[in-house]
Amino acid sequence: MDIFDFSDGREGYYGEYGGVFLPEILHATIEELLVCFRECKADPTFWQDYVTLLQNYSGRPTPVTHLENLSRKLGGAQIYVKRDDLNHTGSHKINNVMGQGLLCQRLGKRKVIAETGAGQHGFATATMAAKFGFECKIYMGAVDVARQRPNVFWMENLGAEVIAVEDGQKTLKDAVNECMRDWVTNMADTHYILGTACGPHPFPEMVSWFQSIIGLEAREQMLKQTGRLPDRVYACVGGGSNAMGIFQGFINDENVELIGSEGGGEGVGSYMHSSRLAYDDATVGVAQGYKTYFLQNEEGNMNETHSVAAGLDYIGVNPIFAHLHDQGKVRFEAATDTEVKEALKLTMRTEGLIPALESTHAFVTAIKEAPTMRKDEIILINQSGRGDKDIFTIADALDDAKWKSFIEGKADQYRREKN
Amino acid sequence: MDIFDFSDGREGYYGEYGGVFLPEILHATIEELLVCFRECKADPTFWQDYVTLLQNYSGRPTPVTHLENLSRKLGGAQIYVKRDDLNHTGSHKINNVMGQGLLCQRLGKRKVIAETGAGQHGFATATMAAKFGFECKIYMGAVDVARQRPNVFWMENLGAEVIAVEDGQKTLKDAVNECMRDWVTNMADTHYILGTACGPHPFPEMVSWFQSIIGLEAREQMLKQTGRLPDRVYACVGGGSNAMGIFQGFINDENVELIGSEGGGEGVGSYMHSSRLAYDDATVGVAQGYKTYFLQNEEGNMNETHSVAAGLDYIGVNPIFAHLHDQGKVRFEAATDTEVKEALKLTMRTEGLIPALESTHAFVTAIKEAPTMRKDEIILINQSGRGDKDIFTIADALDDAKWKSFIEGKADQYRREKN
Amino acid sequence: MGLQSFIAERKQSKDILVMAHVVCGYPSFEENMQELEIMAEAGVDLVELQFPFSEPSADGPLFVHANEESLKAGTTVDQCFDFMRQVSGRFPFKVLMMGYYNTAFKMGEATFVRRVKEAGGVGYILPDLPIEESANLHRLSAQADIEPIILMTPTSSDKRLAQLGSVSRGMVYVVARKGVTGSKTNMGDDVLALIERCRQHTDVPMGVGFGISSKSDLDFLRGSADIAIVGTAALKTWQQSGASGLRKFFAELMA
Amino acid sequence: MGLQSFIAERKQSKDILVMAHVVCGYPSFEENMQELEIMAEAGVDLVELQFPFSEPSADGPLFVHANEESLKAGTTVDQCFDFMRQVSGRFPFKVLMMGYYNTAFKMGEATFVRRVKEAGGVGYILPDLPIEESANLHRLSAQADIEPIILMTPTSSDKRLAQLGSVSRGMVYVVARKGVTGSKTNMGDDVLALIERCRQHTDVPMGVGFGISSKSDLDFLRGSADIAIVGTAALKTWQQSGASGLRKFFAELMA
Ligand SMILES: Cc1ncc(COP(=O)(O)O)c(C=O)c1O
Ligand SMILES: Cc1ncc(COP(=O)(O)O)c(C=O)c1O
Repeated sequence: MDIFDFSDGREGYYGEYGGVFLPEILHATIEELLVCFRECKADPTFWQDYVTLLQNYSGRPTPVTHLENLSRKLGGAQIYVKRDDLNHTGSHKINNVMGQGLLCQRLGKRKVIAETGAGQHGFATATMAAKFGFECKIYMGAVDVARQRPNVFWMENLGAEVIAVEDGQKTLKDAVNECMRDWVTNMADTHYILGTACGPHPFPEMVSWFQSIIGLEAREQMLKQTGRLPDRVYACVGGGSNAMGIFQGFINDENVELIGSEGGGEGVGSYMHSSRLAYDDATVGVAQGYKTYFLQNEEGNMNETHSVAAGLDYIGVNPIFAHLHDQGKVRFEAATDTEVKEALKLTMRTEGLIPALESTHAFVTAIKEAPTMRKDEIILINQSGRGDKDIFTIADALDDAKWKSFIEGKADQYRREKN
Repeated sequence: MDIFDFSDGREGYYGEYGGVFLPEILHATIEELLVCFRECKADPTFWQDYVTLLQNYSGRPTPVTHLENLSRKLGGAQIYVKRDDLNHTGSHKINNVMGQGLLCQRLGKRKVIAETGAGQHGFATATMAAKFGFECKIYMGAVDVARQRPNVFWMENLGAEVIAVEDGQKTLKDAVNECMRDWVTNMADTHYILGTACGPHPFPEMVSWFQSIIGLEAREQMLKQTGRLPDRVYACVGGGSNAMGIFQGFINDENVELIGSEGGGEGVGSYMHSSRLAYDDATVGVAQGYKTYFLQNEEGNMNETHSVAAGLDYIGVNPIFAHLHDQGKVRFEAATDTEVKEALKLTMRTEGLIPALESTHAFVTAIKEAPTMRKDEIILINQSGRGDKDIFTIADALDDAKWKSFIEGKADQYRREKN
Repeated sequence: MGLQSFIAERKQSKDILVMAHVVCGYPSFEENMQELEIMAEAGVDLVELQFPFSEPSADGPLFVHANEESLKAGTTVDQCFDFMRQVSGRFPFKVLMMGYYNTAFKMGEATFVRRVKEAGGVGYILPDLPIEESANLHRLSAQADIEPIILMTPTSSDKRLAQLGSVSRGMVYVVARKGVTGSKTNMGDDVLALIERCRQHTDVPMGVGFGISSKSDLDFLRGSADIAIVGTAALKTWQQSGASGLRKFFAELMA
Repeated sequence: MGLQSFIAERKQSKDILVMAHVVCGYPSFEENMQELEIMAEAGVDLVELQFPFSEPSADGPLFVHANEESLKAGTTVDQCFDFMRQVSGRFPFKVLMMGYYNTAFKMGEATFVRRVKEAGGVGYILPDLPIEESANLHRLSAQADIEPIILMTPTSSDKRLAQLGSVSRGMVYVVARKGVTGSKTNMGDDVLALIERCRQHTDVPMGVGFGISSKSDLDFLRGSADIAIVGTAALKTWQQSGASGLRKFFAELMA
């Protein structure tokens, strides 16, 4: 099955999801992007350049690590982890960003804009822009700017301008809107580096294509390290890019089950979550340029969402997943904030790994299911990012008293120095 | 030349430096370690296991990145960077630690202790201990515990006990002493994971051996990527492990100049620095188990040292370097705190790299020298670690106002939540 | 009477018509009604009633804020249609629904068309709905005799303008410049050239919008455009100087 | 008179000797002198004068603190030798230099030996100087007729003890347990066995130290060791209860 082999007149559609829902003024821009992307995809040297760039700059291929301790402790399936946390800038976001950087060069544009929620994508984009010599603006909800200062600090030091978006809920979705507003004004010299497999066609396909490097590597590595394919593959799902990335390695393998893990927040029925597919609260709608399942009310206005992982805290989901969910090709589960904290502690102590809070959602579901599987079965988890950049969030989540008094001491020091 | 091919009766000596100066009670322990290390070094499967472990767990080989922008900007030599910042836990420290973990398993010991200054080595050791299932105690000067809380937070969450050392200057050298005190008590079941190429024999040789993986990889990569060897190789020198690591790849290449960059702190003559070899302030002495150049007074008591990079802020230096310095095989320079801040900003903006403050010292010296070299000459810098874990130090060093008010806001939030 | 014939009729006595805009429920439906009274008095010919949406990505800051505040105050789609019905019954100008596609999509396209029609609307503007996605809605609209307003833009190629022109009905909305609603457009040769290009691809009347705020803008467009579309400038005036200000604004604009 | 004959002589009238310890300059040289007076009165036979060092990695917390405070107060090597000269001139006990090797290394081994000798010292204990590194120093010491005190430990193999024994002179220092100075050692069969093992490899007198703090410890060692070495316990007593306390401590210890 090639999910990107669109039927006539349905380009950009996955079942009933996807499409392009943009203001007319962007029509030419998105056409130009589509044409350029088609060229890139058809040109094997582009992919080769992309792989080489990631090898030399970001350390790809990232390894696959066997979690012997955790597997033993859980007493079921053998657990393997794909280590995209080892990428430069600390997450899989760099893959997509570097790919779009190359494409932006081909487009002949010198400015890039991007939305960011947790800051990971903004951090990656600012890094790419420094490397490619692009001017860079990052839109980020004001609430996120306030709580994700470390990433903002790095983005600014990498030379990006970070713009705090004061509209709406002042979080990721509002940053996306603001990006669109910039884009409809400056499309002539500006490329919009969308950070996940959402938005108007060709973004879902394009981001998935760049991220497919994860799955390509992982499939080969699993065959080499274990002699066979995994029985189940787990990934967290925010917009869906890291999950699409790893799943593409196995999507045509009948016996590999693919499981997406969404932000369960405070749990089913709480309405404080960001599960579009695992829970029943989302419905089909059209926003931010594409059609998919959104967490919205009956009139089509978006609901507030929540997850301890800022990178999962988003209203919509990758239209490809909406389709694969309908088809039963991917199973979706949710991990609650509480489960995530426990799984993070367990993973740190038993394996010395610190997955990002986002990635920990995949661990939660895998950890729940591993004990129900046979010891000769194999699980692969995608560790999309590292958690050490999330220290403020994790320390808060774990309610660490020593951390808090350290911060209070630092604040006192800064206040003293001012006087 | 094999620097580890000791002449009779001079085992552990590099010229007049090195040796074993330990309490008699550790004699058997250090003998046992030496025997075990000799076995490991002679056993090719040990090295193979070591390489495989680092591949699968830490993402080795780390790549070599060509800094085209910086090279163009400086207008001289082509600059390449060995990316040990991409290692799991964010620095080259993991190489040594994983190697000693394997060795500790062979020794049949289940407890490890380590000193740490900046926290990088402690973080790596705590990670290794979680992975190997060892009990782990990290000794850290109380001053460092207070200022390096993020690393302490992770060490604790990885299951290590972090002990704040209240003696002396309450920094790295005092943590080393405290480790020795633990070791003379618990050597029966405890291995001391020394973090750099210092201390009593066989530590300098052993740590250098594990770190030689950097240079082995780098040599091959440079040949592959540039078709020839670099003209100069730069590395920062704290204890000297990352520098020994990369230099070993080129030490027998006549035309490759090796340059170590020390912590120049507030500059020559300030006595607020940690340059043992580049400046004239250090003299030969014996402390912490070995003989080398120390920053000490005439009576042999150690001076206070300083560097913006906690990982370079140490009284002694690798005895091998003391010897290579005498022989003129390695040139030593110093980078001041001010130069380091400027080089860090430049590197972030032109290349999207955030070297650790330690590693930035190597960049400073390279950036000074590159413009004096021809465009067809080649420079290789070892980026021993990433700087994003140092956000508190870097934000302080760059005096970032927004960061400070973020911290103040966080502190206010914590205080409110308490009430 | 359909939109196009209404425009033709009005154009017999005026050389340029004016289309105005309110965001339903902002600052409140009462104030909306006062604004509309002033617009009617001034002789405004057409009005867009914007249904607030949570993700107004094609709007500028003032309208974004208006959308947000209106939703916060609890404005519903039902209330917007009710209001549309009252407005279309009461004033001589024609009313268009303006909003984002999700509002139509969620209730179903057929329901949407029926409700616009029932509320007395003569058409709708859905800026995030491209023509590729409009076939069904256009068909339903044709059946119900209401008009989907197509947007033509400065970035549209001739080929694209031809496509847009071929499905345009009622009127087209010429976007005078890149960007979102709200900032000033420099009325100059490019605007005239754009209108000229658009003219070659459609016969329906042509409204020009984005950044029109003064009599001189109107004078500039007179003779080339059929309708001047005034949005943000009116809302800004209302916020700054209320009813008397808005009365003066339209008096001067349409003098 | 050399160390070994001094010990032999004293042992004629006592079945166990006592070696005490002060850290030069801590709390001050004046207080050091008061302590030493009390020790002399009590009949202490040998005293180690510790030269403070900035990296006292073989010492426990109390001595670490003492080293540190002494250096902070400005104690120099010159002062320590001066003090040693005064002490060795004034008291009947014999004086040993105790410290870390760097102190000797920095002034040069020949100078070190000469200065110890000149100050009336009969030997030195450098716990971080293994015998492998001692050849030159031992040679110089033999020439000057002072003794390098060798340490034997519970982790030393028989082979190692033989090596240590073969170069031991004056006395050996048997470390009663693993660890640093300061904590209590349980006086039991292992200590006796250790002394026994050490005896097989040397003929020189044997001091036993690390954690000795009471008369019962002394009683325990009587008959197997020649010298009981008392360090931390005395300093702790001085800190807690001054001169009268220390007087009582030694009185009870040596009763
Ligand atoms: C580490 C990490 N994982 C996962 C995600 C979720 O995004 P996606 O579903 O597109 O992979 C994010 C988003 O910021 C992230 O930072
Ligand atoms: C990133 C990094 N580089 C360099 C050093 C200095 O150590 P060494 O000289 O042993 O490489 C440290 C020490 O903590 C470090 O963390």
